[in-house]
Amino acid sequence: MVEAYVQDILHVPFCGDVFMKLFEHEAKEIFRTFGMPLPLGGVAYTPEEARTRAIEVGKPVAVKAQALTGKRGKAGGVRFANTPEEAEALAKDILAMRINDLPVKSILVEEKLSIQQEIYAGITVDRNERKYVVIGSAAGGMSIEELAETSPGKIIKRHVDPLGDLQAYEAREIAIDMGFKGKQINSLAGLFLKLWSIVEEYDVELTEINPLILTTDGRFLAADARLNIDDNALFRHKKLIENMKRDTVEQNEREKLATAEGMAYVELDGDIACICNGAGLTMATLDAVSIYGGKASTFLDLGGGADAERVEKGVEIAMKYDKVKAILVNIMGGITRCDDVANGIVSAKQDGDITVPLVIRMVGTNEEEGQRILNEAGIPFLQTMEEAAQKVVTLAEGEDA
Amino acid sequence: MVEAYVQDILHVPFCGDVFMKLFEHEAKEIFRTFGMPLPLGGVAYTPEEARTRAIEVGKPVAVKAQALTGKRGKAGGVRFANTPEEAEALAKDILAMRINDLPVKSILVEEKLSIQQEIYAGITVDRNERKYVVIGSAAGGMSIEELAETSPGKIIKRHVDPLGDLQAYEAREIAIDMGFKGKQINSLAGLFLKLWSIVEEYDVELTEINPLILTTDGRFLAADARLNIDDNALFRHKKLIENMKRDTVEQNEREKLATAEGMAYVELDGDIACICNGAGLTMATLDAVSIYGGKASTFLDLGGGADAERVEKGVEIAMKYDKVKAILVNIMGGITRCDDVANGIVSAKQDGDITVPLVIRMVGTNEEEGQRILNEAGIPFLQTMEEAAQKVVTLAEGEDA
Amino acid sequence: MAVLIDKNSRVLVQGITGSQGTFHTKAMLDYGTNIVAGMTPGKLGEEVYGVPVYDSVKQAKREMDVTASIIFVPAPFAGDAALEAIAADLNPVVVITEHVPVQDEMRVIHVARAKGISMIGPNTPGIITPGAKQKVGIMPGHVFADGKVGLMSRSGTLTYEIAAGMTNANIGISTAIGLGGDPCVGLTTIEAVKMFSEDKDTKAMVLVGEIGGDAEEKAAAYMKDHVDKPAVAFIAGRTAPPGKRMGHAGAIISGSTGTAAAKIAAFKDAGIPVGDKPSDVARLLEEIL
Amino acid sequence: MAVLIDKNSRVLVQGITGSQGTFHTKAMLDYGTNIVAGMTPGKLGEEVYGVPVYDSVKQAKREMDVTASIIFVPAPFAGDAALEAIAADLNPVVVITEHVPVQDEMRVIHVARAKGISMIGPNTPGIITPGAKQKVGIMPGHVFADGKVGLMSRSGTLTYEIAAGMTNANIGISTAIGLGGDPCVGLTTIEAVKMFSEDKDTKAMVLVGEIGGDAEEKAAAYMKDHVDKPAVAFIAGRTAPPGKRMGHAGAIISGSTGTAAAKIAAFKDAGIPVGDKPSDVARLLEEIL
Repeated sequence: MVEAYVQDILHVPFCGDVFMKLFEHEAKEIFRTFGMPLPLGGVAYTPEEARTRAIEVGKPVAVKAQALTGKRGKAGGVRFANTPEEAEALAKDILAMRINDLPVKSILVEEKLSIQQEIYAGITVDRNERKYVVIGSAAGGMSIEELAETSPGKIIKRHVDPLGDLQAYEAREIAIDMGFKGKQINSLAGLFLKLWSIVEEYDVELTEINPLILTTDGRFLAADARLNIDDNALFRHKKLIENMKRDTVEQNEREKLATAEGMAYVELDGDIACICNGAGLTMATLDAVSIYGGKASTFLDLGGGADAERVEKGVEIAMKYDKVKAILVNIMGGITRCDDVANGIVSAKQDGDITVPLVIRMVGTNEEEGQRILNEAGIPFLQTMEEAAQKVVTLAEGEDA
Repeated sequence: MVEAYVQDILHVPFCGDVFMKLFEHEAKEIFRTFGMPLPLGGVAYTPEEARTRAIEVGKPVAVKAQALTGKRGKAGGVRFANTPEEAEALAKDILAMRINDLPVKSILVEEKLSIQQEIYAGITVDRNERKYVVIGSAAGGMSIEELAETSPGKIIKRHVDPLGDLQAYEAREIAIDMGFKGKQINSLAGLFLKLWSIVEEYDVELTEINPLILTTDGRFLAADARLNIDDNALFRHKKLIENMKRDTVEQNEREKLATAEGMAYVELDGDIACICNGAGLTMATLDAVSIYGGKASTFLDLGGGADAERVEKGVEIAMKYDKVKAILVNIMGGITRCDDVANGIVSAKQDGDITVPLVIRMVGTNEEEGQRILNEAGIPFLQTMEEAAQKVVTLAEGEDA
Repeated sequence: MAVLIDKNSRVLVQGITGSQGTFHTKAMLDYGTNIVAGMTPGKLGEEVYGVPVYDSVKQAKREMDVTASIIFVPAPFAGDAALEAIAADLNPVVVITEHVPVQDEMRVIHVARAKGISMIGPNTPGIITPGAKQKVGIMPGHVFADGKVGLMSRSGTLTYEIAAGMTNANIGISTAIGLGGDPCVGLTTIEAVKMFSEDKDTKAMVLVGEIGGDAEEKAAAYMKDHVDKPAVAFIAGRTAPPGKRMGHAGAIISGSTGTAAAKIAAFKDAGIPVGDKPSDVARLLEEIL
Repeated sequence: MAVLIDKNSRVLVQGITGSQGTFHTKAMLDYGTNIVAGMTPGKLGEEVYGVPVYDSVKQAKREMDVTASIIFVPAPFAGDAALEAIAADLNPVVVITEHVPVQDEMRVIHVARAKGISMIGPNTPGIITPGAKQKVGIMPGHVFADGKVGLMSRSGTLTYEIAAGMTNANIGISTAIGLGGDPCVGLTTIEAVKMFSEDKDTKAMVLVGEIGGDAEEKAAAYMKDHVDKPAVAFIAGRTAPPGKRMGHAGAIISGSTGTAAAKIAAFKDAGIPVGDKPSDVARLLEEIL
């Protein structure tokens, strides 16, 4: 993923794990409203539309799968057509693809560019400095990742005053430091300033143009466009979301259920579902499972206010993932009543909702009563997370046998 | 003028003499795009349109002359109609009016409001602090001028961080300091924040809502709207100007000519036209004329690069004002050639363009040659501005005789 | 006398009339916190558990001489609430609210820094000083015992877990600071370390970190050269897969810094033992104390 | 050794390749100004009257160690040019450009203040120190003679008028500062007064003001209490009608301050004589010197 490149570049991770990712064509629609120079072209949802787009462009085109991953090039999702007929045929192939296990629902048909140079331009949040950082390199394209390792000096970084704006002179200095001269300094600076305006306006966490093409006739054109928006700021961008007419993130059924409940849900390769409250505690629980030789299938952070109902909901969602062979519930509660939770779990088990072994560890009111209820129902209730982790690993192994 | 009120409030003059003033209905169109609460209604250019607007409003209306002056109320430019027919009749009357010597070309037809309280809200540039200042008072409307004198403490002022923004909490503090309570604090703060967004977006020098009406049913509505935009920033607002389809300022023929030449031109009550380069020098020249008993008809600052051609142009424009009985040209030049200017003036005089006495005082290259040429043509060329002022006063008096 | 919060703190609750604000005001009062005022615009004159409510921070400061603030205002308005507290020179300013937009966070963080104010969070459980019976936060107070160990953490419930383990082992806490789970937070680990190293009532420190960012690496490097007090660390996320969302923002792993391995190595390089499991923390503390 | 500009100044011309920039570079070089670099983005490698041109202020500073800047950049870009000079710690920064948007002016003014940099203008004729043969501006150099009087003015040509009158009366100038004709300018009258009052080569001061603003009133009040050096003032606009546009922004009259009468009264209250006509300035100086 291109994100990974930037992270390598910065040698820092991103500020913010949660962002709404826009498709290239959606990002470019926003770019367009800010006057960003773009290749001719447009989005298509069917091969026929792709043909129409190619006719409109009137020259050889690139046909590009719209996918929220940086690997589409390697996956064969970007191809070139000399005629509208070819474009239609390619579109048919590409629309039948799955990239990273997600179907390709749309394609972007754009003029094929005559390339003099591939450049990298991006802005993201530097969580360590707690500032936006503008990143540019005269050597963009697929080689940026390599460049970050071999010649980090060729990657120009500049932080933006967190109480101010990216200034025009700063944008020019970036262009100069990237090695540009003459009129290209102002052109490229203008492009960075537009990118900054987009970042400010749309609460952007990461935007990238990679590659930014310098054409053989000396124009800068954004050949690709990546735009991730801070999920926490979506309330400021209701119009954008309405206009998109799609979910803000691409999710499977289980992820959707968890999101709807305000829970964080990640599927992993193992077989033990860890259901906890708090991301740190959940990670520590995964780590503990690993120490005792197990492997997690599920990271499920119930979030704030974990009560009986929420624990049950979490177990229900976790059960829908077919890799799950055992469940570990680890709740660090305060006022949560353990007997309530125990009763809920027992009733779910009796209804047949829980078909794999389940271990509970919980801190809260009425711990002893909760323990009694669960033990009676044959569900282990343990007092430390180490014991619980050890137990669940054993139970999962039992399921394998 | 309402401006004068604000100036009195601040006890400081404005930052910036030059601004494009918007008509109330134009200002309200901008207000609307920022979600500012406005009375129902719309602009009309004919009595028939006024009737249509009144029907659309569907209740008693105010019919308001659109004029770039605060005196329209006293001039009878704001009246009330109970029926569309009445509105049409009033519109006919008002569209026939002249206010401050300018024709009324349009009217705003708006619902008549049920008033609980009249409030003042505005933002302008405080030139002394070199910051924007937000101004509010719970006692708005026509009495604000009086209030500024009698109870300046009732007028709340708050400067905006020149490197930042008006913050929501600051807007709330203004509302609280103005004496509002409960939900009105947030409503009014929201209104100030919108006003601030408009100021930032449109390079506003002065915006006022006076009165801002608190209706009997508890809503805040901008009953009036004033918006003056920094002329120097109009290059950032080309779209706005295009959409307006009118000149950016209302000017008479002579003012237009001067503006087209980049000269500053103000007509006064006296009979001596003072044509100089630089506002300070022009003002000092007016003052000198006054010291010797004369009175200026014209302030004409030629601006930068005063050469022979520019001086001639200035004289031509000045001659078009029928109050002018004598002209004083006072140029503090550097490289300007006095003989060139002299030749230009003499030729203009011979062509009959100059029909009143003219005195020239100029500092520059070839002063003696210029003096010779003018003296030969019977035009006094003097070496100090005091002599020149004295001379022009005598000549203007001679014209009176 | 611990750090950030003590018996002289006069605490303001911003957003006191909201459900979270009201609930935790009660809990804080019950614990013993010196809450003297609340604030919600438009609610002047109301009371919440006897605490008078004001329209603005300025009013609350004028009337009740508040010195510190805890913020329960909803995310869209939390940044503004923090700016209001900072403008009134309250210190610390504890932002409990989660899901604050990162642009707002960055602005507020740097405004606070410019004024030398400690902003804690956003997305923090808050601060607790058990010895002074002062809790400016939402943590269950009973799991924190009074003592001489300074605890700082980017995590919420994991902190309670570790604190409970310490309490069971009869190891008490001078002050516990929740630094906040968001990638961009005000008070950083290194700043918390500095505070504890200067606090004469703190004899040792516990650092609870998680993957993402370089806060732990920076703190470890600083401690290696500048801090004599013994310390123990714990890092969550050793088994988190790279680049996966792990519930909140601190939990992305990427690059060569930010990994659990990098953080653990940094601590070990500074001579700071790192626990494998939360329960190891109390055990390691027993060894070094 | 005068103020702001002296023989050690190494001057950068921003916008040197524009017509104004080129023209006045020649005029400044002819006068003797130590112009060592020019700057126009994209023009690196060019020369203007032998002065090397750079793409950025940073480059010019690195290569030619510039210390001060004069800006001829068109109004839409002048604010940015000033920010660039300020970021590079050039001091003073003289903004000749007129018609700079007031929002840009306000921002730049406060950025410069925060860094303690003297920004002169916008809309100023610049600064001239005749004794050092240094002119960082567009004024006709020959009307300013070397001497001991500090001259500060919000006006352009009116300053030349008064300077010429002084020269004719054999009264020379230490430094003349055009403060700029816009309502919002960087260096204010009171700041210029402070500089001159601390300058040992300045024995007396001339303040040329005009209607609008309270810069003169503030300066007069300061001088009454803090300045011993003799001074003379002149105010343009006694006969300007209230509220009328008078050519540039400083010239609006309104309120009770800002009038010529108020300014004259303030000076008289401070014991500073005020001339009725520009020529009175030299006469009054003769009386007090």
